[in-house]
Amino acid sequence: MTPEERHFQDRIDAGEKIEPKDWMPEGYRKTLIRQIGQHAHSEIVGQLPEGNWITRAPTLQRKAILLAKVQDEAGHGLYLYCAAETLGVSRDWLTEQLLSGKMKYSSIFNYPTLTWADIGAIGWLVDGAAIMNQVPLQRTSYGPYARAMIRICKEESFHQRQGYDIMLKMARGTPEQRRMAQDALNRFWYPALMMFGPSDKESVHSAQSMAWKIKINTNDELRQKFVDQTVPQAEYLGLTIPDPDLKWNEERGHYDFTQPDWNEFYEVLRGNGPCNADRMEARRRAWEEGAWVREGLMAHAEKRRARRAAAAQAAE
Amino acid sequence: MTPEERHFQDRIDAGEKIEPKDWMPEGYRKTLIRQIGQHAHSEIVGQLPEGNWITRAPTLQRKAILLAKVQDEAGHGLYLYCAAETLGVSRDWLTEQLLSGKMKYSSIFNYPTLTWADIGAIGWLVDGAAIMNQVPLQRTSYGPYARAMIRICKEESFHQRQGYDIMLKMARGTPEQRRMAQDALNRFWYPALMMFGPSDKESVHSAQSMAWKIKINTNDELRQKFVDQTVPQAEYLGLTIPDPDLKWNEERGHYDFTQPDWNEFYEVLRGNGPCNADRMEARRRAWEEGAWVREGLMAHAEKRRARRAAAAQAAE
Amino acid sequence: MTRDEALFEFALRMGDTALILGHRISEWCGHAPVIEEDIALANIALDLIGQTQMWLGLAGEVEGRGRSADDLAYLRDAWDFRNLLIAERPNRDFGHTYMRQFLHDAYAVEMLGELTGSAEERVAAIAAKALKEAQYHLEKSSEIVIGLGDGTEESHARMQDALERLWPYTGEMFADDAVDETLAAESIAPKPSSLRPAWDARVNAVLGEATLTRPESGFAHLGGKTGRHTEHLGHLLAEMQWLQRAYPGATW
Amino acid sequence: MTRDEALFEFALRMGDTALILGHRISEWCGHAPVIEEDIALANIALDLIGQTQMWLGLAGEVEGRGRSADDLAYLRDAWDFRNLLIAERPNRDFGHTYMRQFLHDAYAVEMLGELTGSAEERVAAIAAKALKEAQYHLEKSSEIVIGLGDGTEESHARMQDALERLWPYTGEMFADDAVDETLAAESIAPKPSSLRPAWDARVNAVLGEATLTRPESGFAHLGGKTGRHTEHLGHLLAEMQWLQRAYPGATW
Repeated sequence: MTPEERHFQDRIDAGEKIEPKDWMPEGYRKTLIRQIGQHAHSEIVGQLPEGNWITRAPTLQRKAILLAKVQDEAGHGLYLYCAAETLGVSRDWLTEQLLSGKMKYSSIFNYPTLTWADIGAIGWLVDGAAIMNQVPLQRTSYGPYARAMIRICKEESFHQRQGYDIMLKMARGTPEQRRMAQDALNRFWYPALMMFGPSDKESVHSAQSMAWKIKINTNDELRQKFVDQTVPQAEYLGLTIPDPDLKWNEERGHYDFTQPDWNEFYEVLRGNGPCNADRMEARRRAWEEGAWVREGLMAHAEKRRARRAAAAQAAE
Repeated sequence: MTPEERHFQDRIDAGEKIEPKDWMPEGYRKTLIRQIGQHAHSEIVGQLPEGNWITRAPTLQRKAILLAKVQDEAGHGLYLYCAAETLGVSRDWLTEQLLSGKMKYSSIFNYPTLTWADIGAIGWLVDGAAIMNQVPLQRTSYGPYARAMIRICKEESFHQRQGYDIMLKMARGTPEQRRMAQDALNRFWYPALMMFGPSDKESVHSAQSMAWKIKINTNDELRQKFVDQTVPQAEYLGLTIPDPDLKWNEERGHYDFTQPDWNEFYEVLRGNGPCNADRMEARRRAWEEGAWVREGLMAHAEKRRARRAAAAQAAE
Repeated sequence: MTRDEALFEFALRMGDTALILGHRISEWCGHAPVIEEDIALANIALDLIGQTQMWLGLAGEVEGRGRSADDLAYLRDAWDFRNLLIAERPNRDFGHTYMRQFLHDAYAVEMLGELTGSAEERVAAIAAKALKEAQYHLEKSSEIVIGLGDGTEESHARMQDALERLWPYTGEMFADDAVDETLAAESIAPKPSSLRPAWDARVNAVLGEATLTRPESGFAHLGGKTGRHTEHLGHLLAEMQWLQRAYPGATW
Repeated sequence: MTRDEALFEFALRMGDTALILGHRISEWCGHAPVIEEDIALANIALDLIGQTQMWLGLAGEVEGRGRSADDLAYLRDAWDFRNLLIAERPNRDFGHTYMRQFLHDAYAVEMLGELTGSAEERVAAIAAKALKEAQYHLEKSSEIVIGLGDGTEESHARMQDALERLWPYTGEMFADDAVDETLAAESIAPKPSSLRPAWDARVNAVLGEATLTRPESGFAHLGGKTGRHTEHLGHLLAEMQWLQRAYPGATW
């Protein structure tokens, strides 16, 4: 470790925040760009599965709530791209990384939303898992990232409650609604568990990231916490978690549960999830078909700037 | 009249058919191209209002019948383009005339199909009016046109019966279905009357066309015939024709009825019907987005021809 | 026509226009050219859905047959919808969407502005809340129309095309009928025709800055306000009402 | 699983695939690149709707709960549909539509060919009728795939793209499950996996002539046959079932 690196690590160990203008190791910067970028992309791609039901939301109120939620997600994407930009990369560059497939987004968004209950399940399980991941990141060492997470976490917990509320309505509703709710839980349970990433034993970058306080808890810790929190919620809903081996372990003080199928996880990462191609195509099309808009607005801004400059000069 | 023209008119008067290789006056040829082209375009554009309900047809049987009908219309378009081609114009040229707005199609297709009953009303009233126009044209002086009309008329009367059958089901159905049926009649009645064209007093080309037997009856004759035929059908359905002044005239042996609003007719011709812009856009898009297909298939045919020629040469 | 019959129709016209336009805008969700626009469009849609709830709530109340705003939104067929035709026109491209929005917003601001002085308190209250939103929407949509109209050659051409395509759907906003006459006589709502001069002035100013040419045709498609729609509305409703139709009686 | 349970599922798989694919094809109506193709596509759709009536009719009969083919088509939600996922993929462009058709037809011809020898007479009878249609469809779709694959540079690129996009949806056609095992044991239907060699041979031959490159990936999206669909199916059904859902109990 160089003296600079030593000093850097000491600051982190002392709980200081690293700010954009501070010196930082190249690895720290790169890891953060990857992590924040991936998180930002997830918010953006994450609009799509829920957006799929905005035009079919069953009541005006539900439609409004869902619109507001998806709007929040776009907002989160924006905060996070801004946080990433403080590390010296542009939003356009990050977008290109996404669209070329070089940067990933959370694999959960490669699963389809097939019934209205999926909107509930996403709020309850997916936002629930996201919060579990994100709450500790409010204490992450990189200042802009930590501050973005604080704003995001506040909104996410609101989303989770709304999702749970949908599930509750469905679980207490007609037999068909109940069936939708159970079906949604069946399909989203394991993908939600995957959101914490593979077991720490498999995870290469974990140790360094934890030392840098970019990562605060291990994947397995968070996954366990999520299961422990979610099981009683499912019981309250009267829904069955699709894991016959799930049971309370008195000794550990935790639920024992079945690991997700990690082969499926790696398949989805490789692009073979149910919706990878559709999601990427939707984002690519939005980007390409929006090119003339971005160019038009930029050209106009440039004209205005030039006109103002000319007017200022004439006034002198 | 030149001797050639005299001879030509004599042949027509004698009931002979004019064939593609026969001499004909330029005006005859031009009028026929306009009339047949317009008729062909009407069949093609006419796919759109009915096509609008294929994906929402209420039963499998109705969907199949509607598909078959729209398919027949495309077929009629094809016969008619072929008939027009015998007059020395190409189908591509005719298509360009349509897409540039230089040639028209029947203004009835600029009205929207808003409920399933409209599919019935189109079969009953629009095909009904079309048949009224077309039956006499089976005796038109131009051979290829007369023969195309014979094939077309056979299918159209089938379509009309199917349309009437839909109306009957609706008129005998639930109150909502009955409302749909009456609403469809209200909206399609006057546009159907317009299909015969303005009163002969206004029609410039009529006299010459009748002498050439391109036109057999006057517009007013056919319109009257249509009204006389349709009123009892509406009565049988228990529907009310939206014309308070409609009544049987014992003396004339015909129904008296209110003329359609010819201002509306001319507005629609000028492009201001409810759907003109949408219809033309749909056809233009089909044509433009199909360009690569037509080019691809042509290129392949050319390659095949070249390969066969090369093979034949090698074999010699 | 009684006062309440007219008020019911009017509330449907306002509510349905907000609902259908809001639905169209919501179709953009996740597909906008930049994130800021995803946010802005969601925001407009959200406001419009909120306005829908108020107007259709009022309609149900005035009708007095126990229909809620949701019943009116989800359980009527196309012919009972009273939205302006411009609201149901398809989104096409981003510029077209914002041109439609601008032409509508310029009208909504005038209409809602007048309604804040309505003799019917419930109308005045809804208008007061909606007006602020409409003003913000108009600011935003004017900005985009100007930015793209006076942008590149391509963006200019697309905006001019959008303007020409949508123009015949603007006249309906100012066409008076018996509903309007009744409500004007009761000082509940202005005659739509009275809003035209202010709309013209605003539209001319923005189109001027956008370097766009105002179409000359005065032709207007009518029918939305009396239930004669375009073919597009049926498809939109099939999607929008799907769940309520497929699972009647369920609560969500 | 009883014989009849399996037969019910199988008839749904056949019928739903025909229904959904037929619906997709029918979306082209009036929008094809040349009139001959408007006619050809309507013809394919028509055949597929006819096959739907037979298969869903059989399903209703086997189920024995009084559901007609129309009930099954119009009153089930997405999760009860059993069509192959490839059938619900969107049309995109004309080439994509025909590539989807070709990949399906090459399978349908093999499947129906085997079914003509089914121990269940009703299955054999439906297959005999449908096979002739499928053979004609395959001839037609092969021709288009070859023509566009071996056409211009652009048409070639579009067809290769379509092939790659659709390829992961072909594996499902050959995935056996308990339904297939049960019916194979009863000589009612072949195991889907047994159809693969003939399909491979046909597809390779046509792709070869079309100068297209067969994708190497063996990855297969599954789920259609057990009711786990793509997001596209729900939108398709919202449109298809609209009238039946909005006016329950009416006859048309």
